[in-house]
Amino acid sequence: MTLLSLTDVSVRYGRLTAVRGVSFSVAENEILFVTGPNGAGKSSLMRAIAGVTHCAAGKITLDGRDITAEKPENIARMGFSMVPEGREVFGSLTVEENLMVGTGMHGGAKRGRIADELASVYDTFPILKERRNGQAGLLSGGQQQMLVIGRALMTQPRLIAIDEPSLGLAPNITDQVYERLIALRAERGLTLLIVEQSSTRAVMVGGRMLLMRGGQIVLDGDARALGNSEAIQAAYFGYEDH
Amino acid sequence: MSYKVRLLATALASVGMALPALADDETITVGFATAQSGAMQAYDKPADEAAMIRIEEINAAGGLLGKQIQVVTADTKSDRAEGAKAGLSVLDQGADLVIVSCDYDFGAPAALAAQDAGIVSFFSCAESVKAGIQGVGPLSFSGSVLAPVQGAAMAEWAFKEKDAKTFYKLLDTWTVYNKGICDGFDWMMPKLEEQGAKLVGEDTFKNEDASIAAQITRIKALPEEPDAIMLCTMMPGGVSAVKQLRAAGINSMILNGSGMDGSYWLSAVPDLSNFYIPVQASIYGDDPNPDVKKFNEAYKAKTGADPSSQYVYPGYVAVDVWSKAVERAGTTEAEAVVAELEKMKDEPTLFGPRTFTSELHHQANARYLVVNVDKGKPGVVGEWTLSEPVPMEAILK
Amino acid sequence: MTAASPTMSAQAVPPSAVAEHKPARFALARKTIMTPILLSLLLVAIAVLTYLTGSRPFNQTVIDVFVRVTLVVGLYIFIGNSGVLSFGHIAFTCLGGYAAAWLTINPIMKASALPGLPQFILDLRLPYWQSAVIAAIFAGVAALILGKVLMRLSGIAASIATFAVLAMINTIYANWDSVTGGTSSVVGIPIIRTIWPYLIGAIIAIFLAWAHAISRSGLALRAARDEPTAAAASGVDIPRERLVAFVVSGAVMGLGGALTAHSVGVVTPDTFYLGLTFITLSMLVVGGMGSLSGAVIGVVLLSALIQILRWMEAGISIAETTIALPKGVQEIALGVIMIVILALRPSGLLGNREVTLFQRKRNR
Amino acid sequence: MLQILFDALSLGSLYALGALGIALIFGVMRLVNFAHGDVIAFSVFALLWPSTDALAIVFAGQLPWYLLIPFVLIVGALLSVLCEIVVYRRFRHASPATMMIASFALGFVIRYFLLMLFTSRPKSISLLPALGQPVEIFGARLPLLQLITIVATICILLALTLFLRRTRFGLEMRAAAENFSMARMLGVRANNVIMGAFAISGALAGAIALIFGSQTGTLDIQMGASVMLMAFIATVIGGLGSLPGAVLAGFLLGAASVVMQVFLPIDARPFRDAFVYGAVILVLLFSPQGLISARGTKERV
Repeated sequence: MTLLSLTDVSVRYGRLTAVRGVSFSVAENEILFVTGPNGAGKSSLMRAIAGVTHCAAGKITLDGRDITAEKPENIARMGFSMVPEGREVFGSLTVEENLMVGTGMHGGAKRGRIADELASVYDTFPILKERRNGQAGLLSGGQQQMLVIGRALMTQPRLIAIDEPSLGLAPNITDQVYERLIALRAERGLTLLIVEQSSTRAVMVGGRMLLMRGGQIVLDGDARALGNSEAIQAAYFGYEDH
Repeated sequence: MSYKVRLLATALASVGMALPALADDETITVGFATAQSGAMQAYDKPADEAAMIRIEEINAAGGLLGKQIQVVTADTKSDRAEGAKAGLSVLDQGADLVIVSCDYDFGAPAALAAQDAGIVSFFSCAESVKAGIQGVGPLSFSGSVLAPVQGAAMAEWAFKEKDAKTFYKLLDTWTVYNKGICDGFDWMMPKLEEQGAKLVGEDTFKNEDASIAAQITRIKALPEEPDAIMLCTMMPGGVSAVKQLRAAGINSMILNGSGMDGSYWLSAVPDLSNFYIPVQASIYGDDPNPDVKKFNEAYKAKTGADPSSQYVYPGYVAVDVWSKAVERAGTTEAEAVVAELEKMKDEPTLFGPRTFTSELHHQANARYLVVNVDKGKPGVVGEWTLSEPVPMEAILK
Repeated sequence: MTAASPTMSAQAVPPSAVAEHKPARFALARKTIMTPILLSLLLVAIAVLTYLTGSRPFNQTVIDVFVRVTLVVGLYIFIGNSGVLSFGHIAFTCLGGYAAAWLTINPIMKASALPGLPQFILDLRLPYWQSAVIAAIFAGVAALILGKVLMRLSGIAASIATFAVLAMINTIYANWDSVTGGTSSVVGIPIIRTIWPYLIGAIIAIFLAWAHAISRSGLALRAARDEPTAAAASGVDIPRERLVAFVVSGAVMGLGGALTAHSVGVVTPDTFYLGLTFITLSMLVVGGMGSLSGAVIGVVLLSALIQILRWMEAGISIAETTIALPKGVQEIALGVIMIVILALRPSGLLGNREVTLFQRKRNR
Repeated sequence: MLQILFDALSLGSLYALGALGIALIFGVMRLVNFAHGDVIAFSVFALLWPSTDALAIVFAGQLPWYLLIPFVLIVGALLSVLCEIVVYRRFRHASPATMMIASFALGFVIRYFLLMLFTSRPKSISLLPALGQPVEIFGARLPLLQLITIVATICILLALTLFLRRTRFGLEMRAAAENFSMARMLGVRANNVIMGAFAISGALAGAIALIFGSQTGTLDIQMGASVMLMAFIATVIGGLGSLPGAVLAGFLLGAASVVMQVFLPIDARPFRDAFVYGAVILVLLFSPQGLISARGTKERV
């Protein structure tokens, strides 16, 4: 069943077009990697889905509902949790406060579940538990990355979109993050939308993969099948003409 | 083409004219270039109303030089640039006398426009010497009394009548009016010190200061409370200062300029006592002159409210002395009218005598009634005229 | 919110153009000269129309408009080109206004009213146009000295620092009685009631703004406003270019101050304080902060609006009945209309565009 | 000496409360709210019945204090929220300069509205007259009001701190103040947070109005302006968007003002504000980000 679907989405900044006419859809419980070189428009695309960047054209639906012009908070409340690039932690808040910001949307009723979720995030990232009362702004880059991912998980999303999860993380931590995400996918039917610059991780984890270049999707297929094929090399570095 | 443009332009401009009245020979025109809106409106309007009362009286008595007085107005919007426009506007409508804003700063642009055009102007109640020859020019007058007279009169009265020996000076640097009161006090003080009085301290504050706690602390640091505090200030900061002085437990007598007259603010300082204000006439119904009471009634009949402060009266005086001068000169020509005005010496008016000279178009001395506020109730307690007029040096300081 | 959008201005030039040599700039001058010419023609047309009406109050109103044009163009030179909002420019207007007063008041009056002035100024009595030039230079020099210190700051810190300068100068001028007459009005300044000097002043301001905008410094400053990183990388010394704009605009504000003084005949410190600051800033922002045309048209339109509202307040006679707005509605209506304009056009009426004769094709 | 300390604290309290009101709104929407001063004036003018007479006609001002105080606070909060709904909501994506001018225009509208209803003549009112009595404390005779001002400010600051630290709404507000779009991506409702900020800011304006009104006994249409200016400066030198910074800077400005009044020679005292503003410039030159810079607050002016 289709959870997220984009039709001819374009994003512009002034006269600069970052995303031009992108269409794809994500099925429930799918893992979808969006890869591509710097400036391919991946982050703009993510921000457009999250509702923080305005779509110049096209239509986005989530769970069958049109969210093209929806407010970011409402999109989040529909179960779409976004981890933007650049580790946007709330620097003056403590680590635990950061984790709690997004739990408001569930109301006060599920206090127990929030505690469980917190425990499970601390389980995945013990360092966060250690520094739970420290200022988030004082964490190292890698720790902040853990924090933003943990924070997104705290909202108990149906679809989590992560912009470059491996950026700044040590390889073994990256592995842990992915393990946890995959486990959640199995446990709760979480859908994963992951942006990575290189296709390595996609090939390792498996799932579907899109490749963007110049604001457009140039390849769409099974990550492992595309693998290290010539096609991906060509697409990545733009040898072919289009 | 030029005809059409001219037509259009004239049409455009004439929209602005309320009544394109040209000075004809059948009427005499008085122009009011005062604030009908904005910050000064509350001060200009009462004086305007009083002036109107005098004009109506004159018209009822057959007019001036046998002609009826017609009134034209223009709003200065309490803005100086607009003031100049308002002045020009009433001049264009043929004003023979321009009444300008109560405050020197706001009235000067319109008065300057009148001066330029060779027309006499009266400030309805400005109390700065510049509202006259020394500022605007030789065709400009004021209906009120100079601020230094107020400060000097209060100091002398307190010393002579109330036996005050130690004085403290608290100056609000906001306006020239405030500084003027203290200038008069400064001129009087050495004379009183020769007779045994003493200035025990002085300080300044700003009208907009949220708190004058620091200034109060300085007064409280004195070995003993001064007999009298000369408070050179005005609304709205003045009320705040008085309230804070009393709240801090300072009970000295407080001497003020006329700017603090009026009972409308007394609710801010419940049970205020020992608080003295010089006024040209009393709005409290206890003026020794019964004609003042009649005027107050006429004012109430016209506006629906009692006069709010003594600043109503100078507007009446302005029209009064001007019309007398016109009557004597037999013309509204500025030169002749000014010459007649300058001959006035202790010319009686409803609100005290007036003197104008070729040096000063303002009052360097005046008969003041002293109002005391006792337990929140204001009332006249005395009358004072300075032993000698405030000299030019002190006025021009 | 969004990334700095590329300017739409006819004068907008990519940072790379900064390094280009002279001939290119002559070409630029040729291409953009229509803007100041058209704006000046607009003002000339207004002046001629006013002259033909022969109404003195209306004449004074238009004089006021031209003074405001001078001031707002002065603001534009710094704010529009640097993108830094300044709350302090009216300080230079104050300096200019008082300088004009010092230089033109009758020496006899000066000696009694402002005895603290140096002797050579006390003895001096210049014609108004000379005093206006000196006032502008005086304000420019003051801007140079203050700018040296302040231009290191940017963003809102700079805005507040400029405001602090305004407040300081206001406090000093309001209390230095022997030199400025304190809070009292300084009178005796010759009043110029013909419209032409003000027209010339405004046109000078417009051409100065244009010349600065196409100068190397102006181009560099605008490049830095739009692409700070790129401009810094290509060697633009931002504080220096800002300082240049600050001085030029300070001088124009000084000129505006002198014109203000001669238009009303009095100066007081509180004329040159928050009220004037906000009304001029509003006119600039409503017109379009990044555009010279916006500065001029913003003033003309808002002034026209104010005038119309005032006429309505005074009462308009239509077929026997006089319709008048209650007093005070004018200001409220003005505020509401400004909010509506800004809500509909957040970057002002003209945004970054300039008025030109032809819609020129963009170079690719 | 003790007296000077109290003087400084009570003046600083006013500035601190003002700065807090401005910093809160700046934090959530990068708006320098120039209408704040007019909200201050409005909330206390609401105690009077509109009239152009010189004598104030007291309307709600006769309420007992336990009703009067909430009344003023609520009027402030309501007006502030109304401003946000009617005006500021349309400026969410506008540049700070545009918002600033819009807020100025709005303040202009409020001010002239009051002027039309009440005229420019200051209105006098005996607000909480019991506070006008002097009290003896540590050998110094202080106006009770001064003491109450300080205590009330401390209470407000504590309550606000608790609110921001201990409640969900406070958490969301702090998060939103720091990174508005990220907070929205976590489901924080933008309109609620912004309206909350406006409500608190408006209530703070009401508190200032009450203190100011009972201190001066006069209600003036311009009364908010000078506090607002100082508060605005305090917000900037405190570090824009930093609430503790705003409070600290507010107290510092109050202290600087009082100390200069005390120690400057009489001839220099009228120039007091010039020295204060000079000090502001120095602070900005040495630390352009303010005394306590809020991490992650990106400047957009």
